[in-house]
Amino acid sequence: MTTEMINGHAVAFDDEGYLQDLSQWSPRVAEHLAAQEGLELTEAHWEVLHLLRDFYARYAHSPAMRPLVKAVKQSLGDDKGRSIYLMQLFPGSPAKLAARLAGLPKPDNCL
Amino acid sequence: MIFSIIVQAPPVQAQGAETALRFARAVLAAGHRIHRVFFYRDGVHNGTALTCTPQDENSIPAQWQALAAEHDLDLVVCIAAAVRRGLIDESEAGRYGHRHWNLADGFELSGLGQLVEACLTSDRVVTFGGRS
Amino acid sequence: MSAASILVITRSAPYGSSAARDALDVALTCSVFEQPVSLLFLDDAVFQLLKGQSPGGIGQKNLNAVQQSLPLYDIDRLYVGARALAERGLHASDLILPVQTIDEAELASLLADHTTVLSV
Amino acid sequence: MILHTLNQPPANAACFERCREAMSSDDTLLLIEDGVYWALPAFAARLESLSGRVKVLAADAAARGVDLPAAHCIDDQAFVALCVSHDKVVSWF
Repeated sequence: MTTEMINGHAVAFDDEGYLQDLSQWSPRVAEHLAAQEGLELTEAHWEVLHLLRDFYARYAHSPAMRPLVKAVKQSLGDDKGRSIYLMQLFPGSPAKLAARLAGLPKPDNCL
Repeated sequence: MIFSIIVQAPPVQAQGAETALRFARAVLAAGHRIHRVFFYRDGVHNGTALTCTPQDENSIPAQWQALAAEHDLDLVVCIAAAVRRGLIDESEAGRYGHRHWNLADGFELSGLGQLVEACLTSDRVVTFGGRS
Repeated sequence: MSAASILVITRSAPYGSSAARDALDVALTCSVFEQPVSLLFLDDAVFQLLKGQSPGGIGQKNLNAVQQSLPLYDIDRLYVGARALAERGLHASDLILPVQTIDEAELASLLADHTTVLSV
Repeated sequence: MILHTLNQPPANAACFERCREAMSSDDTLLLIEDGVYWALPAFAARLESLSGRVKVLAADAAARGVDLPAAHCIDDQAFVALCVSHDKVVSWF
Protein backbone atom coordinates (compact mmCIF):
# COMPACT_ATOMS: atom_id res chain seq x y z
CA MET A 1 0.00 0.00 0.00
CA THR A 2 1.30 3.46 -0.87
CA THR A 3 0.00 6.95 -0.29
CA GLU A 4 0.74 9.80 -2.65
CA MET A 5 -0.02 13.49 -2.53
CA ILE A 6 -2.08 14.46 -5.56
CA ASN A 7 -3.40 18.00 -5.86
CA GLY A 8 -2.97 18.48 -2.14
CA HIS A 9 -4.85 15.30 -1.18
CA ALA A 10 -3.38 12.12 0.27
CA VAL A 11 -4.51 9.31 -2.05
CA ALA A 12 -3.93 5.66 -1.13
CA PHE A 13 -3.20 2.93 -3.66
CA ASP A 14 -2.86 -0.82 -3.30
CA ASP A 15 0.27 -2.69 -4.38
CA GLU A 16 -0.94 -2.89 -7.96
CA GLY A 17 -1.69 0.81 -8.13
CA TYR A 18 -5.48 0.65 -7.88
CA LEU A 19 -7.25 3.23 -5.72
CA GLN A 20 -8.09 2.05 -2.19
CA ASP A 21 -11.04 4.43 -2.00
CA LEU A 22 -12.74 4.75 -5.39
CA SER A 23 -14.40 8.01 -4.38
CA GLN A 24 -10.96 9.69 -4.33
CA TRP A 25 -10.76 9.52 -8.11
CA SER A 26 -10.45 12.74 -10.07
CA PRO A 27 -9.09 13.56 -13.52
CA ARG A 28 -5.90 14.68 -11.73
CA VAL A 29 -5.52 11.19 -10.27
CA ALA A 30 -5.84 9.70 -13.75
CA GLU A 31 -3.18 12.07 -15.08
CA HIS A 32 -0.90 11.29 -12.15
CA LEU A 33 -1.20 7.52 -12.71
CA ALA A 34 -0.77 7.95 -16.46
CA ALA A 35 2.41 9.96 -15.98
CA GLN A 36 3.83 7.11 -13.88
CA GLU A 37 3.22 4.85 -16.88
CA GLY A 38 4.90 7.35 -19.18
CA LEU A 39 1.59 8.21 -20.80
CA GLU A 40 0.13 11.60 -21.57
CA LEU A 41 -3.65 11.47 -21.59
CA THR A 42 -5.13 12.72 -24.85
CA GLU A 43 -8.75 13.09 -25.94
CA ALA A 44 -8.54 9.55 -27.27
CA HIS A 45 -7.59 8.26 -23.81
CA TRP A 46 -10.24 10.30 -22.08
CA GLU A 47 -13.12 9.06 -24.19
CA VAL A 48 -12.20 5.50 -23.25
CA LEU A 49 -11.80 6.39 -19.57
CA HIS A 50 -15.21 8.09 -19.51
CA LEU A 51 -16.72 5.12 -21.29
CA LEU A 52 -15.23 2.84 -18.64
CA ARG A 53 -16.67 4.92 -15.82
CA ASP A 54 -20.07 4.80 -17.53
CA PHE A 55 -19.70 1.03 -17.93
CA TYR A 56 -19.00 0.66 -14.22
CA ALA A 57 -21.91 2.89 -13.22
CA ARG A 58 -24.25 0.87 -15.37
CA TYR A 59 -22.98 -2.70 -15.02
CA ALA A 60 -21.41 -2.60 -11.51
CA HIS A 61 -18.06 -4.13 -12.49
CA SER A 62 -14.91 -3.42 -14.46
CA PRO A 63 -15.05 -5.17 -17.83
CA ALA A 64 -12.65 -7.79 -19.13
CA MET A 65 -10.98 -7.06 -22.47
CA ARG A 66 -13.61 -8.56 -24.71
CA PRO A 67 -16.66 -6.68 -23.41
CA LEU A 68 -14.52 -3.52 -23.20
CA VAL A 69 -13.73 -3.79 -26.90
CA LYS A 70 -17.38 -4.40 -27.66
CA ALA A 71 -18.53 -1.46 -25.54
CA VAL A 72 -15.98 0.83 -27.22
CA LYS A 73 -17.16 -0.39 -30.60
CA GLN A 74 -20.78 0.37 -29.75
CA SER A 75 -20.08 3.86 -28.42
CA LEU A 76 -17.06 5.08 -30.36
CA GLY A 77 -17.36 3.18 -33.60
CA ASP A 78 -15.76 0.25 -35.41
CA ASP A 79 -12.39 1.95 -35.90
CA LYS A 80 -11.84 2.27 -32.17
CA GLY A 81 -13.59 -0.88 -31.08
CA ARG A 82 -10.54 -3.04 -31.71
CA SER A 83 -8.05 -4.46 -29.23
CA ILE A 84 -5.09 -3.12 -31.22
CA TYR A 85 -6.43 0.42 -30.82
CA LEU A 86 -6.83 0.00 -27.07
CA MET A 87 -3.37 -1.59 -26.84
CA GLN A 88 -1.89 1.53 -28.40
CA LEU A 89 -3.63 3.81 -25.91
CA PHE A 90 -3.15 1.61 -22.86
CA PRO A 91 -0.13 -0.62 -23.52
CA GLY A 92 0.23 -4.03 -21.93
CA SER A 93 -3.10 -5.01 -20.54
CA PRO A 94 -5.63 -2.35 -21.61
CA ALA A 95 -8.56 -3.62 -19.52
CA LYS A 96 -6.44 -3.51 -16.35
CA LEU A 97 -4.53 -0.30 -17.04
CA ALA A 98 -7.55 1.66 -18.22
CA ALA A 99 -9.63 0.49 -15.23
CA ARG A 100 -6.80 1.64 -12.95
CA LEU A 101 -6.60 5.09 -14.55
CA ALA A 102 -10.39 5.39 -14.56
CA GLY A 103 -10.51 4.79 -10.82
CA LEU A 104 -12.29 1.46 -10.98
CA PRO A 105 -11.57 -1.84 -9.22
CA LYS A 106 -9.24 -4.31 -10.89
CA PRO A 107 -11.21 -6.40 -13.41
CA ASP A 108 -12.19 -9.64 -11.71
CA ASN A 109 -12.55 -12.02 -14.58
CA CYS A 110 -8.98 -12.09 -15.73
CA LEU A 111 -7.03 -15.10 -16.86
CA MET B 1 -8.33 -40.37 -18.88
CA ILE B 2 -7.80 -36.79 -17.67
CA PHE B 3 -10.01 -35.68 -14.77
CA SER B 4 -10.50 -32.33 -13.11
CA ILE B 5 -12.29 -31.97 -9.80
CA ILE B 6 -14.20 -28.90 -8.64
CA VAL B 7 -14.74 -28.60 -4.90
CA GLN B 8 -17.38 -26.12 -3.75
CA ALA B 9 -17.94 -27.76 -0.37
CA PRO B 10 -16.08 -26.46 2.69
CA PRO B 11 -14.40 -28.94 5.01
CA VAL B 12 -16.17 -29.84 8.27
CA GLN B 13 -19.45 -28.07 7.54
CA ALA B 14 -20.16 -30.20 4.47
CA GLN B 15 -19.24 -33.75 3.58
CA GLY B 16 -18.45 -32.90 -0.03
CA ALA B 17 -14.82 -32.03 0.62
CA GLU B 18 -14.16 -35.48 2.05
CA THR B 19 -16.09 -37.15 -0.78
CA ALA B 20 -13.95 -35.24 -3.27
CA LEU B 21 -10.76 -36.44 -1.56
CA ARG B 22 -11.86 -40.07 -1.67
CA PHE B 23 -12.87 -39.64 -5.30
CA ALA B 24 -9.50 -38.10 -6.15
CA ARG B 25 -7.70 -41.05 -4.55
CA ALA B 26 -9.86 -43.48 -6.50
CA VAL B 27 -9.20 -41.65 -9.76
CA LEU B 28 -5.44 -41.88 -9.20
CA ALA B 29 -5.64 -45.50 -8.04
CA ALA B 30 -7.39 -46.38 -11.30
CA GLY B 31 -4.43 -44.98 -13.23
CA HIS B 32 -6.11 -41.80 -14.47
CA ARG B 33 -4.57 -38.35 -14.34
CA ILE B 34 -5.92 -35.38 -12.39
CA HIS B 35 -5.26 -32.21 -14.33
CA ARG B 36 -6.40 -29.91 -11.56
CA VAL B 37 -8.42 -29.67 -8.38
CA PHE B 38 -10.17 -26.30 -8.33
CA PHE B 39 -11.63 -24.93 -5.10
CA TYR B 40 -14.51 -22.48 -5.51
CA ARG B 41 -17.05 -20.77 -3.26
CA ASP B 42 -16.80 -22.03 0.35
CA GLY B 43 -14.61 -24.81 -1.01
CA VAL B 44 -11.70 -22.38 -0.75
CA HIS B 45 -11.52 -23.22 2.97
CA ASN B 46 -10.00 -26.55 1.97
CA GLY B 47 -6.81 -24.56 1.45
CA THR B 48 -6.35 -23.10 4.91
CA ALA B 49 -3.14 -23.77 6.82
CA LEU B 50 -4.70 -22.97 10.17
CA THR B 51 -7.12 -25.79 10.88
CA CYS B 52 -6.69 -27.42 14.27
CA THR B 53 -7.88 -30.98 14.12
CA PRO B 54 -8.35 -33.23 17.16
CA GLN B 55 -5.94 -36.20 17.22
CA ASP B 56 -8.70 -38.67 16.42
CA GLU B 57 -10.06 -36.80 13.39
CA ASN B 58 -8.68 -36.20 9.91
CA SER B 59 -7.68 -32.77 8.66
CA ILE B 60 -9.05 -32.23 5.18
CA PRO B 61 -6.46 -29.59 4.17
CA ALA B 62 -3.63 -31.84 5.37
CA GLN B 63 -5.00 -34.72 3.35
CA TRP B 64 -5.12 -32.60 0.19
CA GLN B 65 -1.54 -31.53 0.85
CA ALA B 66 -0.37 -35.10 1.29
CA LEU B 67 -2.16 -36.27 -1.85
CA ALA B 68 -0.80 -33.34 -3.83
CA ALA B 69 2.73 -33.98 -2.64
CA GLU B 70 2.53 -37.65 -3.53
CA HIS B 71 0.99 -37.19 -6.98
CA ASP B 72 2.16 -33.70 -7.91
CA LEU B 73 -1.40 -32.36 -8.05
CA ASP B 74 -2.33 -28.85 -9.12
CA LEU B 75 -4.46 -27.52 -6.23
CA VAL B 76 -5.89 -24.17 -7.32
CA VAL B 77 -7.97 -21.98 -5.01
CA CYS B 78 -10.17 -19.34 -6.67
CA ILE B 79 -8.48 -16.08 -5.75
CA ALA B 80 -11.61 -13.92 -5.89
CA ALA B 81 -13.57 -16.31 -3.68
CA ALA B 82 -10.61 -16.81 -1.33
CA VAL B 83 -9.60 -13.23 -0.57
CA ARG B 84 -13.22 -12.30 0.21
CA ARG B 85 -13.32 -15.12 2.76
CA GLY B 86 -10.02 -14.25 4.39
CA LEU B 87 -7.93 -16.95 2.76
CA ILE B 88 -4.80 -15.27 1.40
CA ASP B 89 -1.19 -15.98 0.55
CA GLU B 90 1.83 -13.82 1.25
CA SER B 91 1.49 -11.78 -1.90
CA GLU B 92 -2.21 -10.99 -1.33
CA ALA B 93 -1.40 -10.11 2.27
CA GLY B 94 1.02 -7.52 0.89
CA ARG B 95 -1.52 -6.22 -1.58
CA TYR B 96 -4.26 -5.78 0.99
CA GLY B 97 -2.02 -4.63 3.82
CA HIS B 98 -2.48 -7.66 6.10
CA ARG B 99 0.27 -8.87 8.39
CA HIS B 100 -0.77 -12.53 8.24
CA TRP B 101 -1.60 -15.08 5.62
CA ASN B 102 -2.96 -18.58 5.80
CA LEU B 103 -2.91 -20.40 2.47
CA ALA B 104 -1.47 -23.86 3.05
CA ASP B 105 1.62 -25.02 1.18
CA GLY B 106 0.77 -26.96 -1.93
CA PHE B 107 -2.21 -24.74 -2.75
CA GLU B 108 -2.08 -21.84 -5.17
CA LEU B 109 -4.38 -18.84 -5.58
CA SER B 110 -5.46 -18.18 -9.15
CA GLY B 111 -8.35 -16.93 -11.22
CA LEU B 112 -11.56 -18.57 -12.36
CA GLY B 113 -9.89 -18.91 -15.73
CA GLN B 114 -8.14 -21.96 -14.26
CA LEU B 115 -11.55 -23.57 -13.81
CA VAL B 116 -12.52 -22.87 -17.41
CA GLU B 117 -9.13 -24.08 -18.66
CA ALA B 118 -9.61 -27.28 -16.65
CA CYS B 119 -12.97 -27.85 -18.34
CA LEU B 120 -11.39 -27.47 -21.76
CA THR B 121 -8.42 -29.70 -20.99
CA SER B 122 -10.08 -32.55 -19.12
CA ASP B 123 -12.07 -35.55 -20.35
CA ARG B 124 -14.21 -35.47 -17.24
CA VAL B 125 -15.03 -32.68 -14.80
CA VAL B 126 -16.64 -33.75 -11.54
CA THR B 127 -18.07 -31.21 -9.09
CA PHE B 128 -18.53 -31.73 -5.36
CA GLY B 129 -20.91 -29.20 -3.91
CA GLY B 130 -22.00 -28.01 -0.55
CA ARG B 131 -25.42 -26.47 -0.15
CA SER B 132 -26.29 -22.76 -0.61
CA MET C 1 -13.86 -21.27 -31.60
CA SER C 2 -13.80 -24.90 -30.57
CA ALA C 3 -16.88 -27.07 -30.50
CA ALA C 4 -16.59 -27.40 -26.73
CA SER C 5 -19.36 -25.70 -24.85
CA ILE C 6 -20.13 -25.17 -21.21
CA LEU C 7 -23.52 -25.10 -19.52
CA VAL C 8 -23.69 -23.42 -16.12
CA ILE C 9 -26.65 -24.52 -14.00
CA THR C 10 -27.85 -22.30 -11.20
CA ARG C 11 -30.73 -23.17 -8.86
CA SER C 12 -30.45 -20.58 -6.08
CA ALA C 13 -32.28 -17.35 -5.40
CA PRO C 14 -30.14 -14.20 -5.39
CA TYR C 15 -28.74 -12.38 -2.33
CA GLY C 16 -29.54 -15.06 0.28
CA SER C 17 -26.29 -16.69 -0.75
CA SER C 18 -23.47 -15.86 -3.14
CA ALA C 19 -24.51 -18.64 -5.52
CA ALA C 20 -26.14 -16.38 -8.10
CA ARG C 21 -23.13 -14.10 -8.41
CA ASP C 22 -20.72 -17.05 -8.36
CA ALA C 23 -22.55 -18.76 -11.22
CA LEU C 24 -22.55 -15.53 -13.20
CA ASP C 25 -18.81 -15.11 -12.64
CA VAL C 26 -18.13 -18.58 -14.06
CA ALA C 27 -20.14 -17.70 -17.16
CA LEU C 28 -18.35 -14.35 -17.59
CA THR C 29 -15.00 -16.11 -17.31
CA CYS C 30 -15.95 -18.68 -19.96
CA SER C 31 -16.58 -15.85 -22.36
CA VAL C 32 -13.17 -14.33 -21.59
CA PHE C 33 -11.79 -17.61 -22.98
CA GLU C 34 -14.06 -17.19 -26.01
CA GLN C 35 -15.80 -20.39 -25.01
CA PRO C 36 -19.47 -20.70 -25.88
CA VAL C 37 -21.36 -20.72 -22.60
CA SER C 38 -25.03 -21.11 -21.74
CA LEU C 39 -26.77 -20.36 -18.46
CA LEU C 40 -29.61 -22.49 -17.16
CA PHE C 41 -31.85 -21.09 -14.41
CA LEU C 42 -33.83 -23.73 -12.53
CA ASP C 43 -35.99 -23.63 -9.40
CA ASP C 44 -35.44 -20.46 -7.31
CA ALA C 45 -32.76 -19.22 -9.71
CA VAL C 46 -35.52 -17.69 -11.84
CA PHE C 47 -35.73 -15.05 -9.09
CA GLN C 48 -32.21 -13.98 -10.07
CA LEU C 49 -33.60 -12.52 -13.28
CA LEU C 50 -36.52 -10.66 -11.75
CA LYS C 51 -36.55 -6.98 -12.72
CA GLY C 52 -36.45 -4.15 -10.25
CA GLN C 53 -33.83 -5.41 -7.80
CA SER C 54 -32.46 -2.80 -5.46
CA PRO C 55 -30.03 -4.42 -3.01
CA GLY C 56 -28.33 -1.24 -1.84
CA GLY C 57 -30.09 -1.53 1.51
CA ILE C 58 -28.53 -4.93 2.18
CA GLY C 59 -25.07 -3.86 1.10
CA GLN C 60 -24.90 -6.00 -2.02
CA LYS C 61 -24.24 -5.32 -5.67
CA ASN C 62 -27.18 -5.16 -8.02
CA LEU C 63 -27.26 -8.44 -9.91
CA ASN C 64 -29.49 -6.88 -12.57
CA ALA C 65 -26.67 -4.48 -13.42
CA VAL C 66 -24.17 -7.27 -14.00
CA GLN C 67 -26.76 -9.33 -15.89
CA GLN C 68 -27.39 -6.50 -18.31
CA SER C 69 -23.76 -6.67 -19.41
CA LEU C 70 -24.15 -10.29 -20.58
CA PRO C 71 -24.77 -9.30 -24.23
CA LEU C 72 -21.40 -7.49 -24.18
CA TYR C 73 -19.81 -10.79 -23.18
CA ASP C 74 -21.69 -12.50 -26.04
CA ILE C 75 -23.64 -14.56 -23.55
CA ASP C 76 -27.10 -14.79 -25.04
CA ARG C 77 -28.09 -18.37 -24.45
CA LEU C 78 -30.12 -18.04 -21.27
CA TYR C 79 -32.50 -20.89 -20.49
CA VAL C 80 -35.19 -20.82 -17.86
CA GLY C 81 -37.28 -23.73 -16.60
CA ALA C 82 -40.82 -23.10 -17.75
CA ARG C 83 -42.29 -24.78 -14.70
CA ALA C 84 -40.03 -22.91 -12.32
CA LEU C 85 -41.53 -19.69 -13.69
CA ALA C 86 -45.10 -20.95 -13.64
CA GLU C 87 -44.83 -22.31 -10.08
CA ARG C 88 -43.68 -18.90 -8.90
CA GLY C 89 -46.37 -16.98 -10.72
CA LEU C 90 -43.86 -15.35 -13.07
CA HIS C 91 -43.74 -14.73 -16.79
CA ALA C 92 -40.79 -14.25 -19.11
CA SER C 93 -41.83 -10.59 -19.34
CA ASP C 94 -41.02 -10.17 -15.63
CA LEU C 95 -37.37 -10.93 -16.33
CA ILE C 96 -34.56 -8.47 -16.97
CA LEU C 97 -33.22 -10.23 -20.10
CA PRO C 98 -34.76 -12.17 -22.96
CA VAL C 99 -34.68 -15.88 -22.13
CA GLN C 100 -35.66 -19.14 -23.70
CA THR C 101 -38.09 -21.14 -21.59
CA ILE C 102 -37.64 -24.89 -21.68
CA ASP C 103 -39.84 -27.73 -20.50
CA GLU C 104 -38.75 -30.98 -18.88
CA ALA C 105 -38.24 -32.80 -22.15
CA GLU C 106 -35.89 -30.07 -23.40
CA LEU C 107 -33.92 -30.12 -20.16
CA ALA C 108 -32.36 -33.50 -20.90
CA SER C 109 -31.36 -32.53 -24.43
CA LEU C 110 -29.86 -29.26 -23.22
CA LEU C 111 -27.57 -31.20 -20.90
CA ALA C 112 -26.70 -33.63 -23.68
CA ASP C 113 -25.86 -30.81 -26.09
CA HIS C 114 -23.08 -29.29 -23.96
CA THR C 115 -19.61 -30.74 -23.52
CA THR C 116 -19.36 -29.80 -19.85
CA VAL C 117 -22.10 -29.06 -17.35
CA LEU C 118 -21.14 -27.06 -14.25
CA SER C 119 -23.46 -26.70 -11.28
CA VAL C 120 -22.81 -23.70 -9.05
CA MET D 1 -25.04 -40.81 -21.53
CA ILE D 2 -24.69 -38.73 -18.39
CA LEU D 3 -23.82 -39.73 -14.84
CA HIS D 4 -25.80 -37.62 -12.39
CA THR D 5 -24.72 -37.39 -8.76
CA LEU D 6 -27.15 -36.22 -6.09
CA ASN D 7 -26.17 -35.43 -2.48
CA GLN D 8 -29.35 -33.89 -1.07
CA PRO D 9 -31.69 -35.59 1.44
CA PRO D 10 -35.43 -36.14 0.91
CA ALA D 11 -36.23 -32.78 2.53
CA ASN D 12 -34.78 -31.16 -0.57
CA ALA D 13 -37.19 -32.82 -2.98
CA ALA D 14 -36.88 -30.08 -5.63
CA CYS D 15 -33.23 -30.99 -6.18
CA PHE D 16 -34.13 -34.64 -6.67
CA GLU D 17 -37.03 -33.83 -8.99
CA ARG D 18 -34.91 -31.55 -11.21
CA CYS D 19 -32.27 -34.25 -11.43
CA ARG D 20 -34.86 -36.89 -12.33
CA GLU D 21 -36.40 -34.65 -15.00
CA ALA D 22 -33.00 -33.92 -16.49
CA MET D 23 -32.21 -37.60 -16.92
CA SER D 24 -32.42 -39.29 -20.30
CA SER D 25 -33.33 -42.95 -20.59
CA ASP D 26 -29.67 -44.02 -20.78
CA ASP D 27 -28.42 -41.82 -17.92
CA THR D 28 -27.39 -43.15 -14.51
CA LEU D 29 -28.08 -41.64 -11.08
CA LEU D 30 -25.52 -42.04 -8.31
CA LEU D 31 -26.79 -41.18 -4.83
CA ILE D 32 -24.03 -39.87 -2.57
CA GLU D 33 -23.80 -38.33 0.91
CA ASP D 34 -27.30 -37.42 2.21
CA GLY D 35 -28.70 -38.42 -1.18
CA VAL D 36 -28.46 -42.11 -0.22
CA TYR D 37 -31.69 -41.81 1.79
CA TRP D 38 -33.62 -41.63 -1.48
CA ALA D 39 -32.82 -45.33 -1.88
CA LEU D 40 -35.03 -46.23 1.11
CA PRO D 41 -38.19 -48.21 0.30
CA ALA D 42 -40.31 -45.21 1.34
CA PHE D 43 -39.22 -43.37 -1.81
CA ALA D 44 -39.35 -46.32 -4.18
CA ALA D 45 -42.26 -44.86 -6.15
CA ARG D 46 -40.29 -41.73 -7.03
CA LEU D 47 -37.40 -43.79 -8.32
CA GLU D 48 -39.62 -46.14 -10.28
CA SER D 49 -38.98 -44.53 -13.66
CA LEU D 50 -35.24 -44.95 -13.06
CA SER D 51 -35.32 -48.63 -12.23
CA GLY D 52 -32.00 -50.32 -12.78
CA ARG D 53 -30.22 -46.99 -13.31
CA VAL D 54 -29.76 -45.93 -9.69
CA LYS D 55 -26.54 -46.60 -7.79
CA VAL D 56 -25.61 -45.73 -4.23
CA LEU D 57 -22.18 -44.93 -2.89
CA ALA D 58 -21.59 -47.78 -0.44
CA ALA D 59 -19.57 -45.88 2.16
CA ASP D 60 -22.26 -43.20 2.46
CA ALA D 61 -25.06 -45.75 2.85
CA ALA D 62 -23.08 -47.73 5.43
CA ALA D 63 -22.21 -44.58 7.35
CA ARG D 64 -25.90 -43.76 7.73
CA GLY D 65 -27.11 -47.25 8.54
CA VAL D 66 -29.03 -47.39 5.29
CA ASP D 67 -29.23 -51.08 4.47
CA LEU D 68 -29.58 -51.70 0.76
CA PRO D 69 -29.35 -54.65 -1.62
CA ALA D 70 -25.67 -55.11 -2.49
CA ALA D 71 -26.45 -54.87 -6.19
CA HIS D 72 -27.21 -51.15 -5.86
CA CYS D 73 -24.09 -50.25 -3.91
CA ILE D 74 -20.81 -49.27 -5.49
CA ASP D 75 -17.44 -48.29 -4.07
CA ASP D 76 -15.28 -45.29 -4.96
CA GLN D 77 -13.48 -47.23 -7.70
CA ALA D 78 -16.79 -48.04 -9.36
CA PHE D 79 -17.78 -44.36 -9.07
CA VAL D 80 -14.69 -43.53 -11.14
CA ALA D 81 -15.55 -46.29 -13.60
CA LEU D 82 -19.05 -44.82 -14.03
CA CYS D 83 -17.48 -41.42 -14.80
CA VAL D 84 -15.42 -43.09 -17.51
CA SER D 85 -18.29 -45.06 -19.01
CA HIS D 86 -20.53 -41.97 -19.22
CA ASP D 87 -19.84 -38.91 -21.41
CA LYS D 88 -19.99 -36.40 -18.59
CA VAL D 89 -20.95 -35.95 -14.97
CA VAL D 90 -23.64 -33.56 -13.73
CA SER D 91 -23.76 -32.82 -9.99
CA TRP D 92 -26.97 -31.95 -8.16
CA PHE D 93 -26.53 -30.39 -4.73
